Amino acid sequence: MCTQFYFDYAATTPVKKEVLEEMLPFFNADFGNPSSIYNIGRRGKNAVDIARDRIAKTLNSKSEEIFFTGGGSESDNWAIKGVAFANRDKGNHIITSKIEHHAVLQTCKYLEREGFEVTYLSVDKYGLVSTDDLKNAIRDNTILISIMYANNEIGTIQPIKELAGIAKEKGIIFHTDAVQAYGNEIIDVEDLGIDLLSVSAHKIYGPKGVGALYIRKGTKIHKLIHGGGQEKMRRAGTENTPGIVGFGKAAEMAYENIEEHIERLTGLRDKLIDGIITKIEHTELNGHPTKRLPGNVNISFEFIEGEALLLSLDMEGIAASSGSACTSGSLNPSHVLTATGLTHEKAHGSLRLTLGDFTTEDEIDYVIEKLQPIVNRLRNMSPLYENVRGKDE
Amino acid sequence: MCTQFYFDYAATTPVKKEVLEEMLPFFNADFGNPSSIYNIGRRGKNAVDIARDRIAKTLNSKSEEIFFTGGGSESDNWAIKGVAFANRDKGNHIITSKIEHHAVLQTCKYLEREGFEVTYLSVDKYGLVSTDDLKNAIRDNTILISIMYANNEIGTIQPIKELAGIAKEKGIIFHTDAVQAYGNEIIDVEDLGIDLLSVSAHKIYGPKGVGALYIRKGTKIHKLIHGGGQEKMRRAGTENTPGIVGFGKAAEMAYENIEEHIERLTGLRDKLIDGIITKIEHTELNGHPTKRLPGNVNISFEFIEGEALLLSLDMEGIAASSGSACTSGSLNPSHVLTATGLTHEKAHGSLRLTLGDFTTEDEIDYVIEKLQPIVNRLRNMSPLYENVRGKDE
Amino acid sequence: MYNEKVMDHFMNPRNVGEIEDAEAIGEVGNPRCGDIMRMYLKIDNNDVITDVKFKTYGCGSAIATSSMATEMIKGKTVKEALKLTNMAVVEALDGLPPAKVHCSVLAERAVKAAIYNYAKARNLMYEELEGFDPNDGHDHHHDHEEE
Amino acid sequence: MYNEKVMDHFMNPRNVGEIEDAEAIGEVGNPRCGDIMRMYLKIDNNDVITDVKFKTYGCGSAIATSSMATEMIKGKTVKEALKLTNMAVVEALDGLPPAKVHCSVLAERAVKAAIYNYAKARNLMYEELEGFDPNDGHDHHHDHEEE
Ligand SMILES: Cc1ncc(COP(=O)(O)O)c(C=O)c1O
Ligand SMILES: Cc1ncc(COP(=O)(O)O)c(C=O)c1O
Repeated sequence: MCTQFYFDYAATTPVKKEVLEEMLPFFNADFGNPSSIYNIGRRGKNAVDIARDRIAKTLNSKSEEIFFTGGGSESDNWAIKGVAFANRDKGNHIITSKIEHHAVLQTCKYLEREGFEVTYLSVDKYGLVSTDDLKNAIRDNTILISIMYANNEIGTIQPIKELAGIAKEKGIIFHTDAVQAYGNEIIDVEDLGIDLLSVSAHKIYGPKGVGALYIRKGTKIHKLIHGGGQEKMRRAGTENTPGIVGFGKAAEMAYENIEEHIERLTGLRDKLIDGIITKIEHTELNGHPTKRLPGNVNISFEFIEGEALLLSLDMEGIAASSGSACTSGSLNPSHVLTATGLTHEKAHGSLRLTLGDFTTEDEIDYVIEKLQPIVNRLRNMSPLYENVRGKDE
Repeated sequence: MCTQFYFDYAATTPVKKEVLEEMLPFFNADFGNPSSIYNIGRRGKNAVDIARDRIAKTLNSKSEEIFFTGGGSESDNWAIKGVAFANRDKGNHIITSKIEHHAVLQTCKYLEREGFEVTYLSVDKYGLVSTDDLKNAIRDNTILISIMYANNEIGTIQPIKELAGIAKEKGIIFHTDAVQAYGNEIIDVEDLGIDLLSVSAHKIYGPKGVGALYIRKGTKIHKLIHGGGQEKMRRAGTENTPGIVGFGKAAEMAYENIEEHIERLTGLRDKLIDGIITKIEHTELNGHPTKRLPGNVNISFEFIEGEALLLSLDMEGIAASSGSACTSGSLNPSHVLTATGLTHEKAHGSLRLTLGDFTTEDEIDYVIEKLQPIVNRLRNMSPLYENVRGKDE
Repeated sequence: MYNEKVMDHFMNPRNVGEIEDAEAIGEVGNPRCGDIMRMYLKIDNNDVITDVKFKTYGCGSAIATSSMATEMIKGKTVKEALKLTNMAVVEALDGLPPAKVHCSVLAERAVKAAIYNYAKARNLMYEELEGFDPNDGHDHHHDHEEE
Repeated sequence: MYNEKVMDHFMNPRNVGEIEDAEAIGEVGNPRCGDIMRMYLKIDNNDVITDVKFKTYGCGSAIATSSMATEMIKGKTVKEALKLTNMAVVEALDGLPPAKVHCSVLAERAVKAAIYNYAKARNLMYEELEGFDPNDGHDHHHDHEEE
């Protein structure tokens, strides 16, 4: 069956019509290399400049502080390795959280193998980092703090301004992975006082394989990709003109009526959460009830396993995701869910439904309607459930 | 004026119609995240697998040895930094050549700052690396040899099989930057015996911002981009499905009738070289006359400067490139041209015209016709030329 | 991801349920790991498995392999059932994705665990059960990161 | 890259050529660096520049600034001509790309070099030429890589 009900906007989004339209000329009409001086190349360069301006505007940064990359993971790797290696003379200690995206966590693990020390801050049951914990973790040799803006699994939004303020006070470089927050939150790098911020186009109805890193002027950072003089000599590689143009357009569209977007999604989200929690017993919301991305629903269904749930939903044309080990290709369930104190069992039974610009009320109703029999069917097969039913009776 | 006569295929190429057509569905119909388990994501995954197979076939490698990246520069950075850092216990010496692309050279310079030692092999007047020089440069602590397959400026093709053979004999990892050779040469990684090879889609009528690194099974290499489990856990980041699909299609098309492609371009190339050299005096071919990329023409025009030449050509709708300092944004002219022994003056006056699949005989005639008056005009303004004319008379 | 046969066994699993008066019951797995399988066998006096039922908490391939395994041992003797390997189950399902093959071990172990309990209660010995420990975790497939 | 005015001065440079009986000739630049400019001035008894010609080997902005500079000093006194700055030339051209501004220094220096030679031959002194050395390389704009 074809996916007709897409509930995985946090994984990726379709490229919007308007975005693709702006991209198309740059594949074969205005395909010139933006670094060249002739006409067809200059058109590419102008388009890249416009995209940079558009993105700068959404973040309230200067255009010269926006650098295009090959995606959110590259941005995270660049920010963290770049700062770590460039500031080794000042110290070798990095602070991050336990619930970061793998692009941050695996980079930190790599740096540990390379002689850096990393503190992974715990989070509370809602997935929130505590400002006191951060203060206590800071040492004389701390060179970088990297805390994600909003979590991709449970949607929890961190108190970034407070966290960045603590870093600033101590003169420590502050990075935030805003891949999920971008396009779903109002972000002002000046107001927040952050030094580096990662974003990715394909989460906001732009193309895959394009991202950006905001680098505050004066931030000491090495390059990740050395070579030609592109991106003011800081990120080599022939510019992905269509991709960058698409990213710029998507960013502009995302922030054109961001308040409306947030309000609409929040309404749908809460309807979906309420619908599931009230209709299906032995369920629990993961993440924070209000400090939460407008499109994120994450619920644990006891006694069943997430991959089986996803497969069953797929048969009904519903695309979703889970923190179960079986979908991550690893042995353990989601590190995010377990960091919030969830048992492995409940983490295995988690379902993430993420909403976006094409989600309708009808789709919400459809999911709630379909979920109930699916959950029942799986629970009736589950040896864990029968014990509970026994007790319930 | 619009670019009507494109002679800069080595800088980048337009995306072919057939390539774009295969890409389009993956922007918004089959946009699902290839790492997800539901239907719409699986379609993306299948498409990525097919692209990988297609590229593997063109290189005679195994599919599992092909890893997609964000472009040629990322592939080069990954190969060189990845091998360097992963093999530090064995040694810290790297050998490359003086005429590599900046993606290789700047990476090597970075590694020098990080404590590695790098030997930059000289080339002869044709731009060829000597096998004896390579043999003599090898030390006990040499861990990597990186020599480009074909040069992007002068088109010289290296004796890669011999060079790789020397590396193999000594058990040293061999990388080649084949960004320019790919699609213009028959490349067989098994026959050549190389360990790593970089390619980029936008040089072969595929999209910008996509590349690949061939990694022979068993090669010890660190990751460049850490994070999620994509690309068999070796290159993180949500897969750029449309880009990868386009790359696969472009690669397949490039190798469908590679012999014909080479023959046709070689004919046009030699016609253009002869036309210029015989019609315009005080000109000289740069690079090797026969061990040369089929589409590469690089000629020095004495007494004039390359950027002025490019601007004048642009006014006639001709897009080309130059090794002049004024087009590189740096103080010095092309490091490649000076490495072949060219004076700075002749390097400043170089013009690169690169041919591709849409180049016609008529375009060749047009360029030759337009070049003569342009060169005359600039020479007549040049204080260097008048001395020569004096002598000539 | 899964082929049609696997999906069929996942969506329409055979022999789901319990057998109140089962001669043999075995349970393997661990909720921490995300899978538990309980197997019920009816065994007649000729050592023939006349009925099988299962309950599984687990992913799609755990459920599908449970279902297939029950079909494969129904009507077989206990000794024959003990010869069931996870690879045979995978083959009968026309294959599983490589990362999922480890889930099929659960079914093999559930059958063995049930017969183990049956044998223990009756003081029987099966050489196929030598070295089998129903409390061992099943072989997990470790994806460790190369660096 | 360049604006229309610059392109006009590049494609149709004013005052290209030589003046056989020029009172002042100056040459600056270096073929190694990719630019040389030679400036010829006809100067009358009232110190007025009555004619100017130039020859330039260099990039588009070198040629355009040469052309503009000759127009700007024609009809001026020598003292006025010495006040010509590269930024004034750039302004008169409605601007140059930032990376190209350094090329405009060549024109300013060529004018100064011509007048320097003129003054030397006639034993004249211009305070504007104090510290000027026609053999200094022009200020190159260094793009150094940050790491
Ligand atoms: C030889 C060579 N290597 C590497 C690159 C870099 O490739 P990309 O622009 O895709 O990063 C290029 C082209 O720019 C090249 O010609
Ligand atoms: C929070 C977060 N960070 C980083 C990434 C990586 O972005 P990309 O897939 O564009 O590399 C993602 C999404 O995959 C994400 O959700």
